[in-house]
Amino acid sequence: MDLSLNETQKMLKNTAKDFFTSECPETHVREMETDQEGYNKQLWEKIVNQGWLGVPFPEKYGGFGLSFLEFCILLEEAGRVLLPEPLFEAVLLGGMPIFISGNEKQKEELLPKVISGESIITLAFYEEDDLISPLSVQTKASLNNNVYKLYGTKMFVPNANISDLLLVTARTGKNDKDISLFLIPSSTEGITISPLSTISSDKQFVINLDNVQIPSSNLIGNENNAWETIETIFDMAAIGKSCEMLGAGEKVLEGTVEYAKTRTQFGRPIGTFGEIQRHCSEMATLVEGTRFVIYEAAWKLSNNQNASKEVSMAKSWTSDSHTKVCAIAHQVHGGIGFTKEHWIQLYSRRAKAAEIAYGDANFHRNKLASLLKL
Amino acid sequence: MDLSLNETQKMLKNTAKDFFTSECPETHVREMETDQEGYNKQLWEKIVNQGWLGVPFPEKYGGFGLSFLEFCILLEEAGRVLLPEPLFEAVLLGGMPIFISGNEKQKEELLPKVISGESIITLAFYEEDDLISPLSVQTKASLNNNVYKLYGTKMFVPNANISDLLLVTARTGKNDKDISLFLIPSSTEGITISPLSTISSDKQFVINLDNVQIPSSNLIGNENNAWETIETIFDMAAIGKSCEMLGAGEKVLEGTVEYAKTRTQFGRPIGTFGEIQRHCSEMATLVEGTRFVIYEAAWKLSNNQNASKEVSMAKSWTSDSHTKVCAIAHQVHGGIGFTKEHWIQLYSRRAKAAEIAYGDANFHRNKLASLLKL
Amino acid sequence: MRFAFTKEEDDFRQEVREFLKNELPKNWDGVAGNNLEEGASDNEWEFTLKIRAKLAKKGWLTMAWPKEYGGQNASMIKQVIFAEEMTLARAPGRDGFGIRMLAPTLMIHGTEEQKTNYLPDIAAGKVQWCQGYSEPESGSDLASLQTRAVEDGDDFIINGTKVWTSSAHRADKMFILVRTNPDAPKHRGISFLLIDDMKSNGIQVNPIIDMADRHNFNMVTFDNVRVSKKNLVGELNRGWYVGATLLDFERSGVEYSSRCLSLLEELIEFAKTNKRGGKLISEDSNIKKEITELYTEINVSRGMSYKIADMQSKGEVPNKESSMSKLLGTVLEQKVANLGMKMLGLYGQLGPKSKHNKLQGKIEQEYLSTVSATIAAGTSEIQRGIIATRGLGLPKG
Amino acid sequence: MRFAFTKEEDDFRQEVREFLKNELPKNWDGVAGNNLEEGASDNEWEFTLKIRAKLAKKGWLTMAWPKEYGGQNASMIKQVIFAEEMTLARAPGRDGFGIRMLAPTLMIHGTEEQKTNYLPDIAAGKVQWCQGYSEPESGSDLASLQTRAVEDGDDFIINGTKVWTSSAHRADKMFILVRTNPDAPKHRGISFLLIDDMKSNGIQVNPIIDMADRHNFNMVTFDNVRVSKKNLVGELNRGWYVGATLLDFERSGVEYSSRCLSLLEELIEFAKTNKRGGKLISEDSNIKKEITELYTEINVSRGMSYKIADMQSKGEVPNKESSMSKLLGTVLEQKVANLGMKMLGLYGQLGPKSKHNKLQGKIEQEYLSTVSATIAAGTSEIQRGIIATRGLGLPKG
Repeated sequence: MDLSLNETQKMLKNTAKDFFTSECPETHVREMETDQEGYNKQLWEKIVNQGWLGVPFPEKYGGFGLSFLEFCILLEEAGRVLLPEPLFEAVLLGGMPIFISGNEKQKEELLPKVISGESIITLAFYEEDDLISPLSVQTKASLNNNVYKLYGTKMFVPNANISDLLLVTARTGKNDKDISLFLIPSSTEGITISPLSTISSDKQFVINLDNVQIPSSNLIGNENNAWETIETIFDMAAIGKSCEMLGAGEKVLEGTVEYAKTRTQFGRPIGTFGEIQRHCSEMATLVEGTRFVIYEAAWKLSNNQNASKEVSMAKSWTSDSHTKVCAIAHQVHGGIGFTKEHWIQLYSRRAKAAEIAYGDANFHRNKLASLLKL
Repeated sequence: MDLSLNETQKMLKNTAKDFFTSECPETHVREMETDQEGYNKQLWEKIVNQGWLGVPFPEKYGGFGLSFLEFCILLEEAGRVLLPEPLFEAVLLGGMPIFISGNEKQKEELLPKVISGESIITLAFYEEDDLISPLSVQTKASLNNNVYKLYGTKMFVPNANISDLLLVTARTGKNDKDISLFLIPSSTEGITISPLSTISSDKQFVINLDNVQIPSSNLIGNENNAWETIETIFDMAAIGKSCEMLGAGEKVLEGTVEYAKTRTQFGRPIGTFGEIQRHCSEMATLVEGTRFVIYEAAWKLSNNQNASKEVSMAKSWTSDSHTKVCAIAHQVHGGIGFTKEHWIQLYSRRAKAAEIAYGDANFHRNKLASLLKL
Repeated sequence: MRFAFTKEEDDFRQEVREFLKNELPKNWDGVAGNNLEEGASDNEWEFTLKIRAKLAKKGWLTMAWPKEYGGQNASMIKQVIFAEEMTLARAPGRDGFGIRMLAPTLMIHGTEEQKTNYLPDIAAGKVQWCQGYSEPESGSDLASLQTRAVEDGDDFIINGTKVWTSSAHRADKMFILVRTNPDAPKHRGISFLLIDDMKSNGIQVNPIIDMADRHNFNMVTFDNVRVSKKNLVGELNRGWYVGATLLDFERSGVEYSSRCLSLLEELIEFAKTNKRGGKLISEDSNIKKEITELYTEINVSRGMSYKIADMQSKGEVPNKESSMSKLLGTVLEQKVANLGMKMLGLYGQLGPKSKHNKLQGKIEQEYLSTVSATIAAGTSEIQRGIIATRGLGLPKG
Repeated sequence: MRFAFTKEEDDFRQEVREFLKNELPKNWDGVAGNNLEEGASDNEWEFTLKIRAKLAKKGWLTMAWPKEYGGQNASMIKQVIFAEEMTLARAPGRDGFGIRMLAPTLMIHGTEEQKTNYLPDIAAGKVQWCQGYSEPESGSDLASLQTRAVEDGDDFIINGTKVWTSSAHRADKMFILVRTNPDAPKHRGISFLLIDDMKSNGIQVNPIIDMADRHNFNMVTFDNVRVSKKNLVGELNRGWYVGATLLDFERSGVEYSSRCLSLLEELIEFAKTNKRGGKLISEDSNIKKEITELYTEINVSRGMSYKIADMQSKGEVPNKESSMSKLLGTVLEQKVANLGMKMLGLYGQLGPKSKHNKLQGKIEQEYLSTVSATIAAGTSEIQRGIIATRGLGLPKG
């Protein structure tokens, strides 16, 4: 049992913290909210050049040879500054499914592209029924003459506008879990992409697939066998998103404590009032409590141990606690905090989006209940 | 819409408040905790002489000719002082079922006895499965030659030690709701009564019925027809118990605010500290919120309106809020409050018992969910 | 005690309901999916004024006023019914500042001339007032306000900045608290003035856009703004007591529970008719529990508002009760929005602009706009302080 | 980072578990269904001492001590494992006062003579200490304590009253904070003394029975009690700093989460195997939700304790973390007890004495005894203040 970062991890964390702090100030976050593409190419290239897209992948594909755990450390730092660039998505939704279930040829071809930033790959899983369940996948793919034809509509696909490749789940058989995963160039005929306007001003899209044809070699993993991969990816995504919330929560706590020290009312800093002290200590406790439960899950996932309970505990706790942390922060800030120009609201809008991403607290509590055989 | 007490109600409330305050001091409550009988005969007679056991019953039976609502006002005041005498039980569990479902002869014979204190009647409903449901009734009664024979075990029967008559539910048919209600002298052969030791130091008993024989004329209401009566009684009991909690909550609030004003730490009254002010304002809000939701239900029950939702809202809210009020009161009192000699713990122990009596918050939330057709 | 409405009360409710049904467009769902009286656009604001004029004509806006000022001396219960129906219909048109706050203040503290000058226009719904109270450095500690008014002949000259001024960009006039004696103890150097024209020289209204992208609040700066001494309400340097005493006048806070109940009922309907993962949302045990808890809490909050109305009907002055009602009610607004989010899943992040949204995107709007609920008009912390000190008599900290 | 135990750590856990299995009676379920180290009866106390002696012999009681004092300098993780296993088995025998509080204090502040005199007996589990800190008028505001010690030749003479003194009726000795200079600022006139014999003339121990009918606390009065000046620890009038610095020494707070988890697991088992109204209790949607929430919170709390242990292992001093751990852990104890009550229905009101009880009546006991959890050893309010001021650097109020 050792809960501290090792030297590599510490260095990674410090480098990332410095980098993001200087490269991703609040102005950048705000700019990207209304930017058509939602990311800055120069900054993205800098991130790529740090090699961070390769952190969890082996060196032979151009990666860093570290693990998911180290990538989580990066995400915590990215979350702290609300990084708009698709670090989370490109690695966990793009590279990771290929690494987990692609064949060697696919890995050799695609992972270097992901890591070098040559390609951005995104995952099109959700559909009209947005529950994380194989039954929600209604998009159909049928094989004929070594060509798959796909029909269906995908919802909530992140960054589809800047992704040259899509990973698309589709139903390929009669059983509930007969789901397959396809790699489809986003320029393929029959694909239409239209944007959604979201609470966090991020970039999500609806993708319509109408007779989209791709060669059978674009199947990732075996036919009817993608569900397990999706589950692992969504576990990782839930933890990755929790890490972002943890970083964001730390920043919200710091900024709020700072405000409580400097804002005066009734002739003294508001931080001297019992209610404000209570608010701050509650925030601190929630944030502090979050770290262990997330990293335990992250460590287990990185070590291929069963982490189902830990993932569900981590995401349900973090979903609840981070929204609460933001709500308390608003309460300490008073009026100024809910103006558009204040930094806190950038965090609280994204908190809501993160809360519901990759299973909200209720989803994970239900999952935990069945893992506990209740 | 008029939420104030009328003149009669005000008078009743004031009289009761004065009476209970002087007749039922803390010393009496403590004495009765270890008293064999659990009530004081002299005090009981005084209560009887006030006519209060007749409050909800018509004058022709010797009653006051008022309603359940006015009886609730009494219970609020009884709750304030934790009255150990069985006012609640004798009226709601003894007289009320007879008033609701007895025939005229039974009413004429029994209600005057209840009201005059000549008889104390209690209700033996609960069994091993303590859910309020007809299916929980496993005690069986079979009719032969105008004589019912009863076999079974009743749990959690209040005041059985001082009751000369028992109202006993028993299964008399094959359908789920084929429940009947029997009046049985507690001296009848085949009855054994043994005490339970409870958290609130009240008097509850296990009653064993082994070939207990009673004439068919002791059936209250029609055979197989008692379930509806039981439901009404339990609705009234839930509201009556809530009223007791309301009165108790008011007392706990008053006493705690008083303590916060006088106890000093760090050179000033603890009531000046933000956290303590927060505690007290939260208690006050919970207590204040309780009143309306209870009395709305009480009023509807008294006016024979459908009050199912209101009863479940009132009991679930009060069960939660009163326990919370007591918990906060302990927090304000610090160490002294959890000593046996302090008055607060008398309230918090009874709070727990009241919370689970006649359906706890979860029971009533489940009921409300089905009333809302969820 | 009577927990039912009289025939007259029921009839009145029906009348309001019919009126709103006729006046509001079909499928009306509130102004721009939000709850701003002033609306988001000029068109909405015009619509608000149109409805307001009709409400004024009906006498409903001023029904609580004493007869001598053209009111009906209506029972508080009737006003609660009016408030409930307006809220349930999400109808615009009521006037919080003129009718509820300024008018009762003038009735007590105003000169005859002030009453004659201002009350009729307020009653007719012709003028929009706004309230100049908070300042950047004076939020919860309102009495520390620094906006300065200096006597100059028959006028005051005002300099300073007010903030969180709702509707200032729509308002014709403003009532304002200013510091007229900087040397006195802070509560004793404040005066209450009326500014007749928000377009006066030296007044600048700058919008504050909130996190839901709405324009409700403003920052208003005063640069040597002249106001006649005739516009002083009450005594010089006694404005704190003029301005503070009537803040709770005629408000039972029933709007909170009405809004919550109406939204919760929409959510219940949604949960019963929509599935996730092949199961009705209402079957999710977590959702079920939260619905029943909220349903109960909303009724508790509604009861508290009725109690306040009842007290007011009997001439009693609620103090801690109003704070409790706001405390409970505002938290409920946030809870309902959060429950909505839980029900909608990923669709919860889609606002009114998104064509794929559910429930018209209103849950996203509710979540964003109710952040301010527990802050604006006296934070929850301030309300708890009022309950503790004014209500329960605890010594001030 | 490594979220798994080493082989050595696992082996140690196994060793403790085996030991306890052998030493505790079959179906052992804690001392008298409660968590008092000293037990309710003389027999139980004797049993506690017996186990303590064996634990001492194993070296487990003092494994955290430095080698020079006969300890093993064991890792905090090892101690956490020991604490977890002791708690899970509900085993008595650890010594909070002597080993965890007094000994480290003496190691730093004690004279050579004091160390030689006291440490060996503490290590051997031979002496029971108690702690004379709180007074009737000095609870959260401990530094205002008034128990007076006046110098008289080679002695101090003590007069005053201490309260909430756990185990005073079992204790042989006491360490005590007394006021030696009533004229100095309150933190600067306190000294730390050792009382060698609780049976001394002038000491009276009066039981305080708690609401669960247990005798744990006492009120101890001092009437001209003589203590030699050799028994002063640290400097005269500097006792506050002697007594306060080591309160959190060697405590990770893992006991809270272990106790909660062990009880929650019992409850889960109960819910899965018992029915109400023909349905398994675990199927009740309200119960289900609460179980999953609590299960998660307990793991969060456990994590926090591990983090504290890890910090201590690395020589870092936890401050806000200990307070957070107590804050979370004690609330959880109350929550688990309340969940138990909800599961047991009417049976929840039946304590250990009732033959019809369920789960040996322990839920009733838990409910009653955990009332003090958020109060004793520093109220939650005090913990939040520590987090806010010491941890986050907010200015003191």
